[in-house]
Amino acid sequence: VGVVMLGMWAIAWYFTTRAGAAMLGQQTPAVKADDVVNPLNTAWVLVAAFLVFFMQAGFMMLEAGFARTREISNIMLECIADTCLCGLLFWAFGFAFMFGSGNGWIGHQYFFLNNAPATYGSTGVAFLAFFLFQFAFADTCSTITSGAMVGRTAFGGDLLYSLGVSGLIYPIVGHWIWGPDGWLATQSTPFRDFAGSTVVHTVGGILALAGAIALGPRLGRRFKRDGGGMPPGHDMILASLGGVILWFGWYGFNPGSTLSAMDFAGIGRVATNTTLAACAGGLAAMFFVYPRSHKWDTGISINGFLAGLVAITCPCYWVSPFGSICIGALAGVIMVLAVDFVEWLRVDDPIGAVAVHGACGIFGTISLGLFATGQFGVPGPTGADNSSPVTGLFYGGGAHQLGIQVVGSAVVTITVLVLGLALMYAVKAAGVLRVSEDIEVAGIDIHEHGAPAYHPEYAYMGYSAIPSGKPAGTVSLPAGAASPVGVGE
Amino acid sequence: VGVVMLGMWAIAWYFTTRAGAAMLGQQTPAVKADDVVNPLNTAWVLVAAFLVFFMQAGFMMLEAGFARTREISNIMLECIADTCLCGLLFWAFGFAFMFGSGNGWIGHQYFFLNNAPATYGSTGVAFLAFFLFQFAFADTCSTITSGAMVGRTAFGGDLLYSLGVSGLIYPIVGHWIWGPDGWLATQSTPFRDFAGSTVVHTVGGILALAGAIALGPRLGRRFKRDGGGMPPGHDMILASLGGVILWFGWYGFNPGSTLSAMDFAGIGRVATNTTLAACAGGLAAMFFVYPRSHKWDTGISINGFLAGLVAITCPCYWVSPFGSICIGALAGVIMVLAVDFVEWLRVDDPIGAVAVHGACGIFGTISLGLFATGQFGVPGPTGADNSSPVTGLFYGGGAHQLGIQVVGSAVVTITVLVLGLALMYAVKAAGVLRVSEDIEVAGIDIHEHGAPAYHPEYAYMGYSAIPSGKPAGTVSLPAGAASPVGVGE
Amino acid sequence: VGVVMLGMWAIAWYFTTRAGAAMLGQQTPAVKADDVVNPLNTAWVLVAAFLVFFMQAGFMMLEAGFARTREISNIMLECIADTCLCGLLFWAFGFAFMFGSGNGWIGHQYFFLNNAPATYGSTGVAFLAFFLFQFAFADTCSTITSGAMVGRTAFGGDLLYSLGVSGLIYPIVGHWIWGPDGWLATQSTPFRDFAGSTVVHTVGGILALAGAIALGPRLGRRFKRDGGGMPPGHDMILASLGGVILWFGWYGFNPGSTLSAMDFAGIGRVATNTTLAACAGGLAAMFFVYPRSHKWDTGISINGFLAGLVAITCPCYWVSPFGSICIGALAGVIMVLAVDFVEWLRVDDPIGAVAVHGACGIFGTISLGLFATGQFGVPGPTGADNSSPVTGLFYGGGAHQLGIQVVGSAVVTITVLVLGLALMYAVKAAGVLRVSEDIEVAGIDIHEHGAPAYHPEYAYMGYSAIPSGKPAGTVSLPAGAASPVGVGE
Amino acid sequence: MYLVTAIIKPHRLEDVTESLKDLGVSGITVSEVQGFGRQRGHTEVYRGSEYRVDFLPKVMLQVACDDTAADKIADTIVPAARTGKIGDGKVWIQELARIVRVRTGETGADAL
Amino acid sequence: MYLVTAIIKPHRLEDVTESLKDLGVSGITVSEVQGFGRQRGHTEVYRGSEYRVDFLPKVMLQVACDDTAADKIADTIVPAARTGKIGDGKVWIQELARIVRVRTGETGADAL
Amino acid sequence: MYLVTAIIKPHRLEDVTESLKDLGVSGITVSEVQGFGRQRGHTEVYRGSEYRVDFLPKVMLQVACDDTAADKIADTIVPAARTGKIGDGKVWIQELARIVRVRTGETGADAL
Ligand SMILES: Nc1ncnc2c1ncn2[C@@H]1O[C@H](COP(=O)(O)OP(=O)(O)O)[C@@H](O)[C@H]1O
Ligand SMILES: Nc1ncnc2c1ncn2[C@@H]1O[C@H](COP(=O)(O)OP(=O)(O)O)[C@@H](O)[C@H]1O
Ligand SMILES: Nc1ncnc2c1ncn2[C@@H]1O[C@H](COP(=O)(O)OP(=O)(O)O)[C@@H](O)[C@H]1O
Repeated sequence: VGVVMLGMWAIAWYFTTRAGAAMLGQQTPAVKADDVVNPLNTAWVLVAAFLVFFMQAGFMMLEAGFARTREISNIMLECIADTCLCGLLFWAFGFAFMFGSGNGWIGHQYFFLNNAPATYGSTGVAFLAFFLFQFAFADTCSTITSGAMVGRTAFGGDLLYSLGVSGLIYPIVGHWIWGPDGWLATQSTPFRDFAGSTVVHTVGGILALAGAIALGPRLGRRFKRDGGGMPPGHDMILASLGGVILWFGWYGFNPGSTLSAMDFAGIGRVATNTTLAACAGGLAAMFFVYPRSHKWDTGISINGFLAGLVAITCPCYWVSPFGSICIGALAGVIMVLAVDFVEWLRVDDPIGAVAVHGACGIFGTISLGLFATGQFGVPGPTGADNSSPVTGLFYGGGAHQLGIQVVGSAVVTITVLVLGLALMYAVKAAGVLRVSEDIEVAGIDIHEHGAPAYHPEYAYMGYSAIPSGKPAGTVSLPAGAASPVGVGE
Repeated sequence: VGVVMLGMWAIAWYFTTRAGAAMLGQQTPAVKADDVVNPLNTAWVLVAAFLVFFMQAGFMMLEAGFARTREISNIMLECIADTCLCGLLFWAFGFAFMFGSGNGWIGHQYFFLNNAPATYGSTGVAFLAFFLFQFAFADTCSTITSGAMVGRTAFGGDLLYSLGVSGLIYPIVGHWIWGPDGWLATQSTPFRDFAGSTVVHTVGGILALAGAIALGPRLGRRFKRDGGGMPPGHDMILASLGGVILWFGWYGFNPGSTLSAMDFAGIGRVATNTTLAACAGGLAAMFFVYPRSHKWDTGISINGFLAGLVAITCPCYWVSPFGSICIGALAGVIMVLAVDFVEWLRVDDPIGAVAVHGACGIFGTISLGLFATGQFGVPGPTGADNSSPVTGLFYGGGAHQLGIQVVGSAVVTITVLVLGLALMYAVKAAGVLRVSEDIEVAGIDIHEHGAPAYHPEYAYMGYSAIPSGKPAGTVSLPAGAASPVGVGE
Repeated sequence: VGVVMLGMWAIAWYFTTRAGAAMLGQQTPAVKADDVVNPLNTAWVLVAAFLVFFMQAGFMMLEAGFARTREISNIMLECIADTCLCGLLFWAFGFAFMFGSGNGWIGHQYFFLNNAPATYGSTGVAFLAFFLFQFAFADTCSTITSGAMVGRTAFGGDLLYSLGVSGLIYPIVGHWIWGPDGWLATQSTPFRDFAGSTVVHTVGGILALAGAIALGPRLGRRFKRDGGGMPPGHDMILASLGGVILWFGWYGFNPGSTLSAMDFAGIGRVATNTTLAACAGGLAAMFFVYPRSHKWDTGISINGFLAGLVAITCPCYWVSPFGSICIGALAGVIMVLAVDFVEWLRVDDPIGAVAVHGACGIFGTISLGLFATGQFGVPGPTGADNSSPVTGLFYGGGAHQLGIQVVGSAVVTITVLVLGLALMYAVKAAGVLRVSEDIEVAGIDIHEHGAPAYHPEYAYMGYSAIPSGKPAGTVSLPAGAASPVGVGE
Repeated sequence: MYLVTAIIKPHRLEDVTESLKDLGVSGITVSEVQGFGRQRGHTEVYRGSEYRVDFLPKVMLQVACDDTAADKIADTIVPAARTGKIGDGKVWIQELARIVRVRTGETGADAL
Repeated sequence: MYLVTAIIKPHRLEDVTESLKDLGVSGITVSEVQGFGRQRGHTEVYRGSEYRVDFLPKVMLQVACDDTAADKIADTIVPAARTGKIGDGKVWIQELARIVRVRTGETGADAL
Repeated sequence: MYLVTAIIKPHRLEDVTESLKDLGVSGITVSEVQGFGRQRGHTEVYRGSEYRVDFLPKVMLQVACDDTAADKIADTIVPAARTGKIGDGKVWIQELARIVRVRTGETGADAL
């Protein structure tokens, strides 16, 4: 017995060394590892929310760059006012409709954020951090909508339809998919939309289509069929800046949608998939249009990587890097074809919102049913739960997931188109949707906002054009060689 | 034997505690949860610091957009040089004055960051991470100051007064409130300024006022009373971009000020409050000015959401989302009235720094005394400490907090105005504060910086204005309808 | 008794397992502190990767601002297409060459990211998060290269040489230094490059030099020696925005390179050192050129802080804040001298890539051998390992580190210059490197991309120049005083 | 030889050039100008305060032509540019002493 | 009918237009031009290197008027535009063969 | 007095001004214009669709001179501006009734 005891004391002594030391001598109240999980996940979601919010700057620059000089101050204020409005609406009832529990069709909990628990659902993310993240998503959707309505929408009309978009259509349709008890989310094989190809982009893009249809084209806009074309955007630098800011913001959009940094393999995978899809989309669009005009088209390449980003948004968690490249590349081509189709429909979409967000949102949603690898399930607060992985057609998962993706996407697309047209025509009926022709000729900025966006002081600019417009001439060129030809002159 | 068994039970029980669990079956040296707290908080503070730093880009774009073409290269370099200068000053003594312990009025520790401990105070945040975060704040303040002095300040004068602002006034006044032993921080009911409505914005805005007074208006600037008005900013796209970048950066400014991600409810709440105040401020300003001109004013709406952000900066930790909306909305209106007042004073503030940062900084500071809900105390490295919550008048907390907020704000405002005027007039006396009239007519960019900011090559631009300036005419319009009226022509 | 003991042992054993700990007082499956380390570090690396990616926007704006109107749409698409291409190349083999193990010269593991483990090496960072971070670095390098080739490189040629840069030269040379078994990394005194002064900046800057040499100057570009000079950049606002975005992105570049937030002292130190070097670099360059023209030069100041950032990139982990200031200041001066030298060489580098990234990359690499304080070793997943600290000449470390830094930098510089010239002349031989003179005169944007970057609608701009171009005149000035002199008129 | 100069509203340019092409005019030179006239300027709003804009954007066309064509060109421009609203602009005709085509050195009517 | 053309310094435009309004001039057309003359250009600095700028921004005014008014208009512009410093610019007068008001088709003096 | 007006290709401006300086011309006024002529415009591409651009950037020079110099100036501009390719532009000469130097009030040849 003594021996035994000695032995045990020895063991006890052994264990008390490191371990004992470990748990002793801590000044601050000891923290359990579990106490760190929610803060880490909340910090992750907040950083993601900030990035998603920053996408507003991206949309503003992209839309301004793709628009004409006369209509850009309007774009600035529309995006700002929609953001502000969206915040208040989402606080009041948008969030309640979307993320409160209720029935399969709509939530009715947390109006005005009342009775909010410390953390949302089982995410372990601070409730208000989750709210902010979702507000940023809602805001994105309403901005996409305004994208196709640039240049002729009365500002009052914009405020009015935004009420319907951010306050009703987006949160209610969103509830179906992301709500705790949404009917699409609770199917036996649930409809899956990881970060919102459907919830945000299809909805936004289809509402944009509805708006553009209800509005009609900008004054003087003639379509390809009629020997016209899209009037050139006034600033490709702004457009490019906007595009890259959007790409940057997408790193909040997709990786943040795990709502968990503890699923660290997941956030890494999502971030890389997002990137590769964008890369493939940009190149695909660029090379796909090259043969048409034998020009390297900057604008279409921007919309190309955006198309890739939109498409990967739904499947980003469940597909492989290779799958992401395929999805992105296809999206880049689909976007171009969708642009042609919208043009053929004689719908004036100045920034390509319908093609980029609508068409590629639908494609991305469906692509999950094809490319899901069957390795990954769902992220959770303490890590991934891959017990019930998602498998697509190409990975031997059969058509179950594909089926529900197609159905879900179709249902949402049709519903939103109907609701959107109803909303837009209602605003039109109220006579506040579109400005008068006189105002459009005068420039919507001057009339709605009191001044043009630009007030350059020409007398205080440098006229570098003229000296440096000249070839080196005598100095470094044979005299004859100095003579240029063709386009630039 | 029973004793022995008891002992063994004790041992068994002992090892089932987390220390025991911790030490088993881990390859890498075991990590204690406490070891993760400081890294998590430090990472949080650094990300926040990066965002606050990025606000420089926001200020630069906002100020450039609101300024005239002739004076914007000057704005760019002033912001860049002030940032660089501020970094070196804060390293040398600014941080020491502000965050070193000393007496209630000034700190004198950590000069040149000497004898810096591993972490700052009890925050558990790496010392140099905390330094960077505070540098970014100091930089913000000095940039705000230059905002009202745009267009006529000699660059040498700017460097000179910046020495005083970043090196002395900001850190010393800041010490009173944020220093370990600042006299305002150590009142029985401490003066509270969570993220700097007073420390950064009131100080910056009031210094801007002092600068604008000492300088006088830009050449040719006539005021409302004299039948003039603010000359239009030259680029509302830049201004809008700047505004949104600032909003984005504010997500570092406010949530980062918890210095702790472990207080995960806190960072979520702060981020959401910040957002809702901005939303309310933007809408309030937009609707408040609408009746004046029946225009939707882009510029004032930008300053509106900035006003909301400035105001919520102090109370963001202690108020409710609803309170934040009230504070933001009031700030939006106060900003507009303050702009009118500054105009009435015949003070030329090209970007509205005095109204946005000065007036709304004061209001925000006071609003804490009204809207604090009495639920929240202070954040701490391992979580919130709500043992002594802050309660405002409207939540039954009586006037204690309100009183100290009013006193603190008033003391700081008056002190800074006096110091600021002394500093600016001193620089003026040295004859380097303002450029000559000839230089102003020539354009400050050309004279101080050697070239205008813009050198467009007109010969290489597309003249889309002309074709697309035309209404659809014959194609889609009755001939008569094509004739426009009024403003635009 | 024995039975009893056995039973107790069983119990003791049972409870010491994870399961035991789990079932004691924890709702969610218990998390061990170690389980939080990889998520925290992965989240840190991802946020850093996002910031590094965002540097693309910085480069695009900086290059566009420093370029002429005729060649900026080209810059936009080059940066976008290079990014997309780089992503696919790095996925296919770039990452394999650089970070796969193989031999000292090249890696051959992880082609197409096959057989990737959960985390990369011993970093504990999710493999795909590490991939994304490294992709962003590779992308930076290829963008730097294109910087000196602005305005005359055919787009097809750009795609071609980018294949060689992103696909071969960068990853292979990078493998020597950052590869698991790179020959420079495995010296007895290892060559150290914390965040890539050599790997990214020297390589990028030297490739830029090779490209600019192979291309020759832009048409009409005359050099200082020939009585000419750099044609002015067309927009200093864009350039400044780009510069500040780059500074912001550098906070991912350097602090992220710890690959560990657990080394929280390290990330704080790196972030502060990075900042102080930038501050010193900006001021040093500004004051160093002032005497030349008595102008405060905005463009050179931007390149000044960028020079400081490039130089500190290598030593940022091992030097003190004071050392960082010295390094930054020296870099600011070296950059200016390097610009003069490049100009003297009659090499046309429109954005100063060779001086900023090439020269300062080399200097920064060497500076480690001088300024390393001997306190810091290497970061690790659970914290810093300072067991074998790095010491420079000025801190009594003798010339060991200095020697290897000089050797490593020289070897890389020469190799890359040779490979770069070979690559660029190969593309030139293929006849696709440079556009024809006619195209340059016409404007590369119009010819390669089908349209100019800008399509302003002059008829819809405000002409504020004219009213506000006038001095206050009668109102606030003596009549005579209104007459300006000199430059502006 | 004559030079016909027209100041018109920007959005009328396309119609005017079309009708000049139909008339067989071989070339036109256009520039952006700002006009002040009976059509007073307007008030713009910026950050809550108003300011007057006296000058409105107009487009100036210049067409060189031979003696016979001048009036025809003017009479073509006027209806094409007309909106009937104030601010439609002016057309005036000046005599040219000489005209040369840079490319060929041709002068007079051949230069057109 | 005459056309008075003036090249002036940009910041003098406001005074010049004011005094023309006082004179009762009914309309003015203004454009942004760049001038080279006795007033040499200046040197600008960009990223440490200098470059010459030959052309300086000027404003060109054009005023059509009837025969009697031309000299009066010129004599009004000259003092209003004068700063006394080199580079003040020029005023010249050309004869017009014909002038039409687009809106009404009125010609001659009525067109003004 | 005469006014020589030239419409040229932008990148020829530097050569033209150089040769005018050599000729001893004391001043030039330049403006940015857009030209339409025998040299048809071109097609641009934007986001996959094409659109026509009728007008091409040109530069307009105006040189006031005394009676004797006009032809010499025109004959100097023409070769300097010539590339031989279509679109080189035009030079025309108008008579001036009067010219004044704003700074001094000098008129006629002294004003130049
Ligand atoms: N006397 C003038 N000289 C030169 N340009 C004039 C003159 N009068 C009018 N214009 C130009 O014609 C434009 C229209 O003239 P305005 O008087 O406003 O309308 P309308 O010609 O219909 O009476 C003005 O904006 C100006 O550019
Ligand atoms: N001969 C000329 N022809 C056309 N424009 C001229 C001529 N001389 C001068 N100018 C214009 O007048 C402006 C001022 O002329 P300048 O000789 O510099 O000063 P000043 O008229 O005071 O002698 C020039 O910038 C140019 O625009
Ligand atoms: N009849 C005209 N009136 C005014 N400007 C003209 C006329 N014809 C040509 N131009 C100007 O001259 C430029 C060149 O003329 P164009 O006919 O294209 O080439 P070229 O002069 O070599 O025949 C045109 O772009 C236009 O600006």
